[in-house]
Amino acid sequence: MAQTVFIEAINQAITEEMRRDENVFIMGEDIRRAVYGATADLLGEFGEKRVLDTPLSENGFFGAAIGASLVGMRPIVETLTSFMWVGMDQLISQAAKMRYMFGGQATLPVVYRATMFYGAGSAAHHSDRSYPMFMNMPGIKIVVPSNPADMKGLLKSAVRDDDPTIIFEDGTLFGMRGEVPDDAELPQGELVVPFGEAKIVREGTDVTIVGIAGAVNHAIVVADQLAADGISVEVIDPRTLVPFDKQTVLDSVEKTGRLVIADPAHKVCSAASEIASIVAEEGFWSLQAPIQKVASEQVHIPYTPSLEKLVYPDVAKITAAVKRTLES
Amino acid sequence: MAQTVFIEAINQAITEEMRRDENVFIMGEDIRRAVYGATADLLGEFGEKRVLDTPLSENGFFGAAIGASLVGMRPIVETLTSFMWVGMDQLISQAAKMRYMFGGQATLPVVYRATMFYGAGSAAHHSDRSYPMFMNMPGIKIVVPSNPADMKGLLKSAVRDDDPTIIFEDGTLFGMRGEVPDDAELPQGELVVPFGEAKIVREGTDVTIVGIAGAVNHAIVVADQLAADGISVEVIDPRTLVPFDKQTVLDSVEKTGRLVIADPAHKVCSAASEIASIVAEEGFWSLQAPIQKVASEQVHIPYTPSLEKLVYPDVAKITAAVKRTLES
Amino acid sequence: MTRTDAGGELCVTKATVLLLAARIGLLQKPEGLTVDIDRDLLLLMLRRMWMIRNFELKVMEVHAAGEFTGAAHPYIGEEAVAVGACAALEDTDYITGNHRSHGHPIAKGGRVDKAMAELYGRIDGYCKGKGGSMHLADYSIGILGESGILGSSVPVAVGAALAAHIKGEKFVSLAFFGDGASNQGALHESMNLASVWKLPIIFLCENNQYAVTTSYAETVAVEHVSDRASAYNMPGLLIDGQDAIAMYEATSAAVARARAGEGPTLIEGLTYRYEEHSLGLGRVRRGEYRSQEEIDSWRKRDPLEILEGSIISQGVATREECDAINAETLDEVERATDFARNSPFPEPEELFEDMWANPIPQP
Amino acid sequence: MTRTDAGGELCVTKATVLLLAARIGLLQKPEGLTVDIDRDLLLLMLRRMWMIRNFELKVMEVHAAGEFTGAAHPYIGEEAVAVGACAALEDTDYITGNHRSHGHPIAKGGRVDKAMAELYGRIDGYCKGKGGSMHLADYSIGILGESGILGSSVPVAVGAALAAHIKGEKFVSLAFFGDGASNQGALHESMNLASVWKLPIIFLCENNQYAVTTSYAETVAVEHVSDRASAYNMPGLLIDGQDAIAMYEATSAAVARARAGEGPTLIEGLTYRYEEHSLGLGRVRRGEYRSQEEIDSWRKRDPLEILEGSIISQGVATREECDAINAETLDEVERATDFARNSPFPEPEELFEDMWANPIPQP
Ligand SMILES: Cc1ncc(C[n+]2csc(CCOP(=O)(O)OP(=O)(O)O)c2C)c(N)n1
Ligand SMILES: Cc1ncc(C[n+]2csc(CCOP(=O)(O)OP(=O)(O)O)c2C)c(N)n1
Ligand SMILES: [Mg+2]
Ligand SMILES: [Mg+2]
Repeated sequence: MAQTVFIEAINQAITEEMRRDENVFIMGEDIRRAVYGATADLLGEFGEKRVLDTPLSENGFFGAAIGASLVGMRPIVETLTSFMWVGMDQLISQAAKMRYMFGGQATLPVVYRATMFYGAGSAAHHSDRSYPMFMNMPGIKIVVPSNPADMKGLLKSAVRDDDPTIIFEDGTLFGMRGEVPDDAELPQGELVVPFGEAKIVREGTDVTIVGIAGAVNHAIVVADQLAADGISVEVIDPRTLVPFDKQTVLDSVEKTGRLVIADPAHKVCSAASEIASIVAEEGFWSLQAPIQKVASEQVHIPYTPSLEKLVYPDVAKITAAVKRTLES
Repeated sequence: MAQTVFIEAINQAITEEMRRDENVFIMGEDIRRAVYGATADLLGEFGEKRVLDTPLSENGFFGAAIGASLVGMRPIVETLTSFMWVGMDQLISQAAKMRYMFGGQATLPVVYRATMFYGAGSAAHHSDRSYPMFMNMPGIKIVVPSNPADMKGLLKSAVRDDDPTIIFEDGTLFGMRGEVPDDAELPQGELVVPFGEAKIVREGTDVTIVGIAGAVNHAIVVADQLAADGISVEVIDPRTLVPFDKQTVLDSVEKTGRLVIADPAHKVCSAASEIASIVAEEGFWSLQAPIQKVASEQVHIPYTPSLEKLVYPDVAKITAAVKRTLES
Repeated sequence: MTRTDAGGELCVTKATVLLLAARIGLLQKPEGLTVDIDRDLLLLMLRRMWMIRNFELKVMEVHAAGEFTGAAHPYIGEEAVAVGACAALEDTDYITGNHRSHGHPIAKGGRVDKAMAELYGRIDGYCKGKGGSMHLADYSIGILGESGILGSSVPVAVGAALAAHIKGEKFVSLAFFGDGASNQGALHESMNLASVWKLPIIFLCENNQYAVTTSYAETVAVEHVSDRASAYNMPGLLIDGQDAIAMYEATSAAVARARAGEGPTLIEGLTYRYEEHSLGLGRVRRGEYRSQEEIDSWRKRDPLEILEGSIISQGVATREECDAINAETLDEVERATDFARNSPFPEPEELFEDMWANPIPQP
Repeated sequence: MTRTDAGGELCVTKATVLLLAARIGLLQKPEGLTVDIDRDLLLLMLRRMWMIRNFELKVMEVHAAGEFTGAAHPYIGEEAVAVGACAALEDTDYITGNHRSHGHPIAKGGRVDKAMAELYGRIDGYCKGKGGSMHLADYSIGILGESGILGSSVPVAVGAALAAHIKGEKFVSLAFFGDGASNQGALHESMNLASVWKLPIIFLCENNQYAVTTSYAETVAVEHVSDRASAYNMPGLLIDGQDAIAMYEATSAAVARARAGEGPTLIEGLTYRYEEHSLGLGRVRRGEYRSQEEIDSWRKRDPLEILEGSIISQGVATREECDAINAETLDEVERATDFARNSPFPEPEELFEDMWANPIPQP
């Protein structure tokens, strides 16, 4: 088991997949010189044709990745969530819709690595956490890793999956260290984390917290802190939102009777809203208290730290929500 | 009270607002010749400068409307929901975010009239019902009229409101007739429907149905049909989703104990999900049965009528959902 | 005002096309102007043009009769553009298209039975009835699919060309789009990408001079869409879109350039839509946006007459042989219509099929 | 390879600019080449350029000291572009900008104290600390705001010009964007819209030759961004962006054209970024994407030296007067920094303010 930094885990996954399959290539802005860090050393190993710096034309190159995927390539596109608005049409009208529209003729193994930089003064234009919008539109698999090992294993799955995938990389985790097993240690010989399998990160019996992306780590802190008070918290990391492993959540709520969802997205029509609505329908009889949604306030991300820190779910807010469910 | 067709109600609202305020103008594709019908006769009355045909450049002219609104104009933009992907960046990065980002300096009284054509073989590229995505992003008011009178009154409010608004015009209602009061009949002298006030369309005591846009009319049919069976259904039309009048819904559920939400959007992260999550949190103790979400299946809109008709909420599905809440 | 005020005279002839091509260095030998097209190819082009014409006429007939609903955008009058262009391609080359979507796949060799069944929303249609008129596709012969969102399929075509570039393969890609769509940002980004990467792609603008009711003179800021090529450092060719041979020659030159690794070309086929924008858009009254004279003057340069004229006058085939081709396609379209009518609608279980290549549970 | 390989020589001089302008009919009288700029304006330009330079130097200093975090993109080396351009505008004209965002508002007459307080995230900042470095705006003097999304503010500027057009008013609008952003589809759509509607707008490309680490030669398919003007039927001017007077003259001509109802102009100011792309992007090692020789050769044509040179040599002001202006701006920047430091952070209640003009309940 090696201690690996989140961003290195990304780099490992890309490198290994590019070695494994010559149809895998990567494109994005300033990736040769690895401005955002994840693409370090790729140019040297794989050359200019498979490590493509693009003009600032997200709609154009998002679409080019789609076209390449249709004819046998497996592109990885690096971008930020906030630049996806510019390329939205290709993501929705083409990537998400093509296969169904063409009666299954189109196969699009394209991966978008969309980094969410938030929480460090990036302001409204650079802090989007937009996965709930993409959940509303069928056709794209949505991945939200919360630690280096999942980041690596899920990215590898994404490259091998035959459907379009967006990996929402939580920028607050880029420096996170975590254990990433060496391939040799693994029975299957490599780290590939399947889609649609939630992970129970902490087992508990009093309340369930479902965390999304970076919020999983806050939930773990809450669980550890509350354990000292004798409160037993179960923490679930869905890891992928499309597909979403609802059974693990429903089973947990059946056991605990209480649900808190911690989601860094804006709270209206968030992943938290969706999960709450599933449990309110399918797990209703298990619930012993109101569901608590702890998501970002419905405002834009302010630049100033004095306001920005008020926006997101954090340990204090999640703890308060857990207590609310226990008190009611 | 005049019987008015939905699309005429749109035309009336635009005409009246353009007469009232010379800063109001309209732009869109082929609007002079009123290809979609709503802009008939505007060119003759208001001239070329206030009835602008645009090139097929949605991102460009969505943004131009924003810029014009910043300097004193009140633009109305005609488009279809499905063309908004192409202009997404202007809607999100500029319309939704500018005011907050600039500390309140920017005022953007811009209205996007986005028609949702669905249900009549328009297929995946022309059938989007995308309001839930815009609900996730703060900064845009979201309007979903379900009948001619509300269409007219809400559009007039939108033009007068100082914030960006998207009116999701339900294309399945374009031919709907309904009573639209003449201005002379109204105490305030004109039909202006305020934002954020849900309407209780049918009063009832056994179960609450919240309907969105065209689904309101299905809900009314369900209520009327079930009344014959002695089931008393309350139907609520929120009319605007941002702002959302949650109190009316919570009060109703307090009375009925049962909630069904009928929403033509895709069901994951839908308006229905959001409303369900609100009630699961704030109205939990009123609930006597699982919440039922009746929204569109999580597939793209198939062209063929044999499949398309299976996708959306309809009278049968809503009725079944009502029965489920009563049986549990 | 439209660009054809000068009495229906087009500003291009085949000679000018080739001159243009020579001027911008696309053709090496300006003296070798006449491209040899063999008889089979000429007759294949004629067959495909008749196939499109007869298919569209049938579509108008059955649509009017209510046999299916939904929008459909007739390609009548523009047949030479797609057929001439696609005649320069192989089955292993790729195309993408737009809402005016029947001509491109037929021109590329697609099957009219599966196309018609798709319009009828039947299970034997190209997309099992899920796509409909605006989304025909045949992945077995490089038809990557038509797009109802304008400009949106152009970056996709760039991507197919990018794959050829990365893998060092020889296939090319061709994107059809209209004069209206040329104002989409996607076009700008695509042409720039293709040029900086020297991709093997042909941008093929079908300038039928209107976007619904709007003349391109009112919305395209330059005189010709092809003038924009210079902004991307690629050749731009303005071609007589009523002349299939001219379209074929220009596209062949662009394909040769693409296969040689020299990069993209923008071709504008100047043409005309005979019918209204879309079946069912009754509101769009003809007289309001174009004159009868204009329509008539364009109809005088019918692409089928022009091609048959060349074929017959050059002795490639006789009038009777040409008529036989027309008749055969008429027949095939009839059979296709019967095929469509007899194909069943998809069963409800089909609804959830084809969403995913690696399926996931329905939420 | 970059465009300045030829020993730091620029391919434009003021004379070529004016020649160009004359050729495309932007200036009526080519013989009247020398535009008279009065002393006050020249000194105002100098003052604003020093203000930007000193502001940015201070920003680098306090950012390095950790007084605030968040990205900031220094405008050092490019001062003549924004200042020359904005000198041709009135307070009632509008500008929009981008992520490299301090130069434009200062050039338009914005206040450095409110700008600095914004960078510090304080309540007295231009946006009450909500916007930060990339989102300065001053609606009282036509600064509609900088945009962190590239190309995204250009359609907005088109809209301001559209308002002038509709209302028949005389104000104009100017959009700043980089060479990198010129590849965004938004630019294409904006330039086409402005041209077909003949809007009073100036598209001002600050070509500092790089987008982060990528040379524009690798991503812009034409030789000069301004060459693209022909694709939109508007004049395109390539201007020496180190020469404030050239920028002023070219922009003045474009503004005159705009106010006269003749439509838009594309101006490319060829310039250079002295510093790294952004404060805090330590990873971007200089040597990897541009050479020290290149940087040095550009630094030799410093925009402040060039303007001071003209001012002094033409007897408009003395070296001492110029130095005094520098010193005054240094002082003002110091006071602005103190103002920023002493301004409080926004209180928590501020979080929900400024979302809506007509407020609604928080969900
Ligand atoms: C992005 C987008 N905007 C608008 C439309 C609506 N629309 C469909 S066809 C059409 C006109 C297209 O004109 P052109 O590109 O010239 O193609 P033509 O119909 O003339 O073949 C319009 C505006 C659309 N489908 N997509
Ligand atoms: C749509 C979008 N894509 C990418 C970025 C990331 N980014 C910020 S600045 C920059 C380079 C911009 O280059 P240019 O337009 O030349 O401006 P310069 O920084 O040189 O002034 C990039 C790629 C962005 N902010 N927005
Ligand atoms: Mg057209
Ligand atoms: Mg630059």
